[in-house]
Amino acid sequence: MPLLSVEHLTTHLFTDSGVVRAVDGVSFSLDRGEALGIVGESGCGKSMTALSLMRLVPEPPGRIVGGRVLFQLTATGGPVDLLMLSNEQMRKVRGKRLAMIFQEPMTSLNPVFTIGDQIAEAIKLHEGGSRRQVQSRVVDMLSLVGIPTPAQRANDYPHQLSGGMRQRVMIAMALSCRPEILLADEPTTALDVTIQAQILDLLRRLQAEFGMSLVLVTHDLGVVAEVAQRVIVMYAGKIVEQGTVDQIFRQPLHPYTQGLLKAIPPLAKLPPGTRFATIPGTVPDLAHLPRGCAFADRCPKVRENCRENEVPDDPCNVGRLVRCFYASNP
Amino acid sequence: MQCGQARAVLLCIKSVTRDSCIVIRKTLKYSGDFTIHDPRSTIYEHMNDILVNIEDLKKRFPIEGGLLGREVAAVHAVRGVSLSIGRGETLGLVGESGCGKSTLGMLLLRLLEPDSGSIIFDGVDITRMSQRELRPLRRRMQVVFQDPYASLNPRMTVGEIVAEPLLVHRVARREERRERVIELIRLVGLSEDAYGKYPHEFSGGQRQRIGIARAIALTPSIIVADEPVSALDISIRGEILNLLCDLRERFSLAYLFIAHDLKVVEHLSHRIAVMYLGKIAELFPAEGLAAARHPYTQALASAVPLPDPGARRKRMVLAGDVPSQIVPPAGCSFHPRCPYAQEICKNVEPPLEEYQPGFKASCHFIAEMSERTVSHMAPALHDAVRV
Amino acid sequence: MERGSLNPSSQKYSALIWRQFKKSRLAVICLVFVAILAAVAVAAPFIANDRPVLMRYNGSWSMPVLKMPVALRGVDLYELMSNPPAGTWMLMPPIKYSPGSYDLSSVLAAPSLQHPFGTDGDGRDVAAQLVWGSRVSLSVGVVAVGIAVAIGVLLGLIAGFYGGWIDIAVSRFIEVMICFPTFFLILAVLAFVGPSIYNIMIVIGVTGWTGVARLVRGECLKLRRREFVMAAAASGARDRRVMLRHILPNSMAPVLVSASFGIAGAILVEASLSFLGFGVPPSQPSWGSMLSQAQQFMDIAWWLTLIPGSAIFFTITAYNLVGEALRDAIDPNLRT
Amino acid sequence: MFTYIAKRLLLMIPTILGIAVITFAVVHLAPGDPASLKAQSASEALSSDRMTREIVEGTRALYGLDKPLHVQFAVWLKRIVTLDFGTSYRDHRPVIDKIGDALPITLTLNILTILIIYIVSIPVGAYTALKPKGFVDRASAILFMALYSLPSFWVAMMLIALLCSGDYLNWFPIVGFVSDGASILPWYGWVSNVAWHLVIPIACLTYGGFAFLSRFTRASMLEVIRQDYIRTARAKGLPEWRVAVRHGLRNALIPLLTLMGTLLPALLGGSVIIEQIFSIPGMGRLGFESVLARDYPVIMAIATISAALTLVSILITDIMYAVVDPRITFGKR
Amino acid sequence: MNRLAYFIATALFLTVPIFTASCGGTVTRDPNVLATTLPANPPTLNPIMAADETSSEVDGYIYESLLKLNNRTLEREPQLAKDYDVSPDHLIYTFRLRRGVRWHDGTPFTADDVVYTFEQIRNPKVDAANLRNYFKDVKRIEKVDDFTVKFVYARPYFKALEIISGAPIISKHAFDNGEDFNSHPVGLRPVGTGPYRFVEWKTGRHIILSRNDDYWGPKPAITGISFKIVPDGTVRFELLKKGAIDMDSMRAIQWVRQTQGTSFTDNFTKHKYFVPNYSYIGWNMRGPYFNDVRVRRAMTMLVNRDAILREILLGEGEVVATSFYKFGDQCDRSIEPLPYDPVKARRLLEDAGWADTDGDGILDKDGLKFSFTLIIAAGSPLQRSMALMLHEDLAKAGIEMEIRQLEWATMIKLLFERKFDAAIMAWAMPLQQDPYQVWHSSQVDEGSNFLGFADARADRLMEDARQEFNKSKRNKLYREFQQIVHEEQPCTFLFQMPSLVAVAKRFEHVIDYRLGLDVLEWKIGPWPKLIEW
Repeated sequence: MPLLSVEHLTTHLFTDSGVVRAVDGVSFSLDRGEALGIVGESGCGKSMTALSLMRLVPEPPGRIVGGRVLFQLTATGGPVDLLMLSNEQMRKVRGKRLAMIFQEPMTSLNPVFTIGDQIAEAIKLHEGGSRRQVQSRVVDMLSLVGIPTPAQRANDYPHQLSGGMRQRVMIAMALSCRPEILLADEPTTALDVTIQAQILDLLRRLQAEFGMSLVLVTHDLGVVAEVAQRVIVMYAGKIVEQGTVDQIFRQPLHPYTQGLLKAIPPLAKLPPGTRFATIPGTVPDLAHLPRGCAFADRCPKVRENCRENEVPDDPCNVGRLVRCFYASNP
Repeated sequence: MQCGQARAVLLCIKSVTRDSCIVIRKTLKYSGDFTIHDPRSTIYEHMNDILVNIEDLKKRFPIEGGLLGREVAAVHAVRGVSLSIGRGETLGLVGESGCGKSTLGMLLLRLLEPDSGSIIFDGVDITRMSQRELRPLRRRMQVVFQDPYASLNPRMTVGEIVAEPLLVHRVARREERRERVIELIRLVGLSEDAYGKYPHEFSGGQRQRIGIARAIALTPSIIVADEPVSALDISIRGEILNLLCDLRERFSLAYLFIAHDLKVVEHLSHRIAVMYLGKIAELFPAEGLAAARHPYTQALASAVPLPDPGARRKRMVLAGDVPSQIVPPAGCSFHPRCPYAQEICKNVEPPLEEYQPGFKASCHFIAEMSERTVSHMAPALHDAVRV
Repeated sequence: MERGSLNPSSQKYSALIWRQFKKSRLAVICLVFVAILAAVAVAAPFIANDRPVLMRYNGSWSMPVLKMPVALRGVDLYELMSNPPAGTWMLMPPIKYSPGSYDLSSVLAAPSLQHPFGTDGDGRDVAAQLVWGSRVSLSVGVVAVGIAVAIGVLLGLIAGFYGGWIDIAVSRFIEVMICFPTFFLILAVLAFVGPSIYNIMIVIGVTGWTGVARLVRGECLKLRRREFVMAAAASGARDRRVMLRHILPNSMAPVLVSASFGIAGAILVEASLSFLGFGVPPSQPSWGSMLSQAQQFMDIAWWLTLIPGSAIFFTITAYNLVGEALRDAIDPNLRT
Repeated sequence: MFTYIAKRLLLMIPTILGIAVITFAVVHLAPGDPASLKAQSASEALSSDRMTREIVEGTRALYGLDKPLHVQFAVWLKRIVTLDFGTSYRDHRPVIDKIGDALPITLTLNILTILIIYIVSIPVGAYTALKPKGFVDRASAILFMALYSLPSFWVAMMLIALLCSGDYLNWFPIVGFVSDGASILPWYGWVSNVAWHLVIPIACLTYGGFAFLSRFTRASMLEVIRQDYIRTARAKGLPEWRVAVRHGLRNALIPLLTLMGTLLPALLGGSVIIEQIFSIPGMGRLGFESVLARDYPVIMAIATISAALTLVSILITDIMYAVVDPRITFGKR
Repeated sequence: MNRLAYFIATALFLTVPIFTASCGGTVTRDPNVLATTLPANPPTLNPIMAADETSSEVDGYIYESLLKLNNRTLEREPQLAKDYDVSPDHLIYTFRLRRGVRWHDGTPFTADDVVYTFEQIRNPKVDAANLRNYFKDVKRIEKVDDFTVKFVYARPYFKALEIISGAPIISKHAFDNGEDFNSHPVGLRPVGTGPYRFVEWKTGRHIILSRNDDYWGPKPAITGISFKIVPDGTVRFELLKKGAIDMDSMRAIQWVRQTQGTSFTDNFTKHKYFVPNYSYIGWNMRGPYFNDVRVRRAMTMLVNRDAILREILLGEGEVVATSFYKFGDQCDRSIEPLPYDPVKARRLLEDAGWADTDGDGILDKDGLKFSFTLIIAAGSPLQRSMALMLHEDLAKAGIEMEIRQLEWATMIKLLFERKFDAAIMAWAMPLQQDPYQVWHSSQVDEGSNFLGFADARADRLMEDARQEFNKSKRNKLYREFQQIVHEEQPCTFLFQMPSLVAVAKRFEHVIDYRLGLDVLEWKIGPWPKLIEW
């Protein structure tokens, strides 16, 4: 039984220019200890999916309008639908069982409290304990995420830390109650490439150490390839392809996945005169999606059928989710 | 994607005189089965054909304090950079945030005032020119910015934005101007009806095209492209890079291509300069990335996560953060993070020296680096490019 | 999310703001009210006057409201009006009194058909004064704020754009102005230069620019480093052009909001000044002076207090609500 | 820190000087001077004889008004350095005494007013930011905006007529700060007597402030609420009120601090109209009377003292800013 | 409106609950104390320096002068002086002082105090320009003995006695201690000889006096007087109505229309008296508009004084035709004011050469448009009404008039500099008036003759009258003078205004004298039903 299974999660943004279907019937599951990557370009709904799991969709304009998020809260007994929990109950899950880190470590920490305070807040809330106990937990967490001289650093304010350090603090805060699932929303995007490597290493290490499940939301296929075991590719609010890392990177079946992979410049000088591979066109307006496949306008393999009919999960019977009538190897 | 690998590619760059000309000759050593043959993109046979020459440029941003508002500290953004860009050449400038690469670009355009050093643009010293004197020269140097949202005036139509440089320099009459603007809009791959629309009606990639159209409106000699694709989605990135390549050929443009992503720069540039804390750490021909020896260049290259699950290589992960720009480390500024740092690195600043024809680096141990690191990095890189 | 894709149908920025603005029905009503008020102020001579708007006398047509016709020279118009000879035809304005015309036989008359808003202590028609008073109140508001905005925009722009010692000087000047208790300063200056409508406008304007200047300076500092401004500089645009074409239009929206509140504030200041006896000359009726005069009749003539009081209240509310809605409309945080 | 404060104090000098110059210019370049006013205010009642220029000149000399302007200014400046603000032309009392009488009254009134405004506006502003476009938001916006638009003198007149005059209701006293002879009351009686006198004036001073401050708080709170760290706080599982108060309001109130600094001039200037109507002998009335009487030393002193105090208060708020917001340090400003 | 106000009131109560719990703080008033108001905080209570009415009103209870005016006969009678002699040449005045008078601080009153007082008045270092002005002709003041003082005049003047005997006498003992006279603390807590002594002055709030139980004369029944300082006239009236004060003056409209109800008449008696005063519209005779007597007469005929008196002043006042107190013996009551006659006025203007030649609706003459500015003082509703009506009436006659409402200091300045066309002004005056200051041609350039009235015959009449000590002869000269002024119409005389005062009914023996009420002789009756807050 999976730790978390998401069924037809649907989140809409109600804006002036119409209803934006940010997350449009997304289903997937996550096993204990598994690392799942969600990739896609900006606006594909990947972050909104993560926020929906936490029930942190900014409201207004957003609202979760349907679906289920089944979380195996207790070892025995059935899973619980997080969307049906009361706010009070959901708060006890957040931070304790299901934690999240965000893209911008610069702004994700409250500037007026010390980082020690901010980590301690979560520990006190979910686990209680004396001041001293909490404090030592804070120091432990900080040293766990590789912050030198953690006892002193705990008294620092966020602005006194570098970006990489802040992201470490965010991770320490998220892991302070040993959650079963960590949602990481673009955890390295705002960081420099050398720092990014540090954080990815850290995340990998801690995931193994804590035995927790990880949902890694990113637009960087490289990051996914390094960290995740299973990958979900999203486009226009829908999952277009799902599979193991090897499947996605070595055998992409959806034309969009294929295009994405091609568009990444490899780390080697291309022969001069080589054109960069691109996916023509732009992402469709999520408030006014065309009928049929959302990728149709940009797809090199598009046919009449694509524009007419809604694409089911696995129309080609390839054994995994590939939302394309004409899924095939490139 | 083309198959084949470039192994060690060497160019010989020989300095002739100090500030005027550099003769670059092609002395390629082949390895493996692949040969590079493209005269336009790799070989410069230009005597006196340097467009921009920067000599020992410095810029710091003072931090004022104390009783009388004296300068108590300064952010040393650019700490003595010498570079040259040839006509039609693309120089890639890479480094992490805060390394001074954008500042260098702005200095070159004289959008910031340098503290010392000189900028020679097409034989003319523009370092101390007044903005008024500079104005005619502005036609020949343009800029493309990173953020396609911030770089276009939201209150102007696309037509007005693209026409702005023409208007400022009184290049053409009203009707002519309109025609030229439409031509430019078409040239960057937008449809004609973009003319009367406002920037917010376009996607990021399209806006970047508008920015490029504005930059080429006066057919400049050089464009400083400050991270032009960093804010774009992967699927669109290629289009903009392709466009930049096309325009380069069409107008024989030179680029100072600033980026934080080695992968992006590598393909577009003729030469690459790696900056660290306001200085050039290494300068090498784009083909020679794999042969670049400076530990920082290598770390940068190896830190990039690769979209290949098989390539879980042993990376050279740098410890620590980028040091403060206010008090840069003494000696080699990279020494606190350098895995090979010795005592000397802490005290003596290494000069930027040619260690191989066409390769310059600022490292005391650049000679040893070849054995020590390239050997252990090579297999990883090897894997990496096997797509 | 691609911001462009969110608003595919939108056009100009101003159109965008208007679309946001329109969402508040109350604000639209207020805007209409302000427009009507402006129309009333402009058309005051045609609405409340003791002369005919149009008349035919001795076979010739004329508009005595604008200019006394030559034909009527030496003729007692008032006599003529009460006893029109044959062949004379005239069209009177809706309110048949000019704000100054008094009638000692109907002092402090309560509202009636003849005087819909009653008369004041000198037997003048309150409705006529109200209509003409809108001229003073509105023009003081608009002109004073115009002056304030002009000074504020100019200084703010220069300070924000050039920085350095110019900024220091301007900032210090702003600080000096801020340190004055404004109303006291206005009062002092008016006491010394004498209150005329122009002086009041100028004084309110000259003391009221600091907010705009700080706003524009702040925006300018922000925008100066924005890439499109740098792009303009990079293409060789002169400072003036960069300031006026690129920075100013982008910092005008908050200025507009502040202007809207400023007009409301200036109307209030004018009323307060009138109340203290520092208002516009008595021959120009203003709402503030009406109210100030009403004070002595407060418990015997309620209409004298209520009517100009309500006029001030509704006008200020309208401007404030317009400002508020405008602020909401340009606030990207609130845009959904 | 100390160098920062010292530097700021030094920087105040040109500002205060600027204020002094402007006030001096306004006061002295204007028509009407205290000497001829004084000479003329003699009613004919006592006797009548010719009013000669010598007497006016004598009075001018007495006041030091016969010297050239720049000399007068220098003399004034020299005295100011020793904190001597001179004596009033009108009654020859030391100016500092007159201000000393008026300032506490104005401050009591205005500090109470500001307290009430803050106490009402901040919760309302914060609440409306958490529930934007809700009923409370719309209702408070319209109500406060309407209150903001009511001219205070009009409201004062109405309240007097309705609540104080005895024609309708006779709940409150009309004038003053405290009843005559209230000093015989026990302290609590005295306090409640003062409070009871101040209800209506403070009501008139207060109601207009709600709109501005609640909207300001709301905007500030809205800005804070959409910050990433609020999301972080929620992600930690904090209760919503804790997110709002501890993480939201704390940050949202920082800009309100700066506002405090700029409120002071209004506070020191007092409210001319309210003080005039309710016969409260505060700074507003003192200033107004001084202007009418061309009492130059008092006008100059009010301007400079309030400027100096304002500058100090701005400095204090800036320092408080740094206390509340750890991002700001003085070493690097 | 009421609903809104009630709503606001209710809201206030809900939001400010602490104030509602304020029951313990009421103060009951002492029925033996008279509570009244002052319209402004007096600048000082030093009677030498005091230049405004608020000071003199308070000082009147504290300080005394050598002689005082009898309420009924309006003749001078002894106060601090027991009696006095005047030399036959009217140059030497000798006063014998009352013995046994003590200052409020207990020290005895002597001739030194009198001499000191007049020395201070004449001292140029003392800020008493207004008073000093009247003592220019005093040659010297001598102390004959401890209780005799002699004043020597340089030239005879019929008002000399009035001037000397009317000045308030201050205590040398209290003042002469080396401190600066102008800023002397006794100026703020006065020490006098009068029936009331100073108790407390809270700046801008109130002044409290209490009965001087050591007073040399008959002691008043009222044990104290408290003056509330209330600048706003409407508020003063509200205070009166609710019984917070016992006595106050009011405007005509309040007098006639707002004090009708029984709630008022049950608690107050109304008193009306005329102190000498007159208001006028002065025409600047130097300017191009009003140098012609026909124009000035026309102006007067355009002002409908009777109607204004009837409708706006509700009949409370008198139309005057001269500058003299209408109920005094100087006034020539036979002079009829010029009638309101716009038609005749227009004819007069036409005669004077003013005609609308260019058809713009405004009269002109020799290319000059008849367009002038009237200045009035801020704060007087009546002047404002008058000005506005004049504005309207003149417009109908083809004259453009701009109104400038000026604050008093500015207005004075303009008058002094003669930079005005026309002004509405009012003079308060003594019972025996000397028109020299206002009408003599020597005062045209620098004195109070703002209008520039210069008439040789009138000059001579005024000069003669000053030295004429025979009242009936003097009055004859003044009658002749009044005729000249009437002919010339340098100004349009308007009204003499009454003082309209309400007094709480618990005070008895309140007698209306011609020049006012005398608080000192009032008695106290039962407490009325009003409550004081």
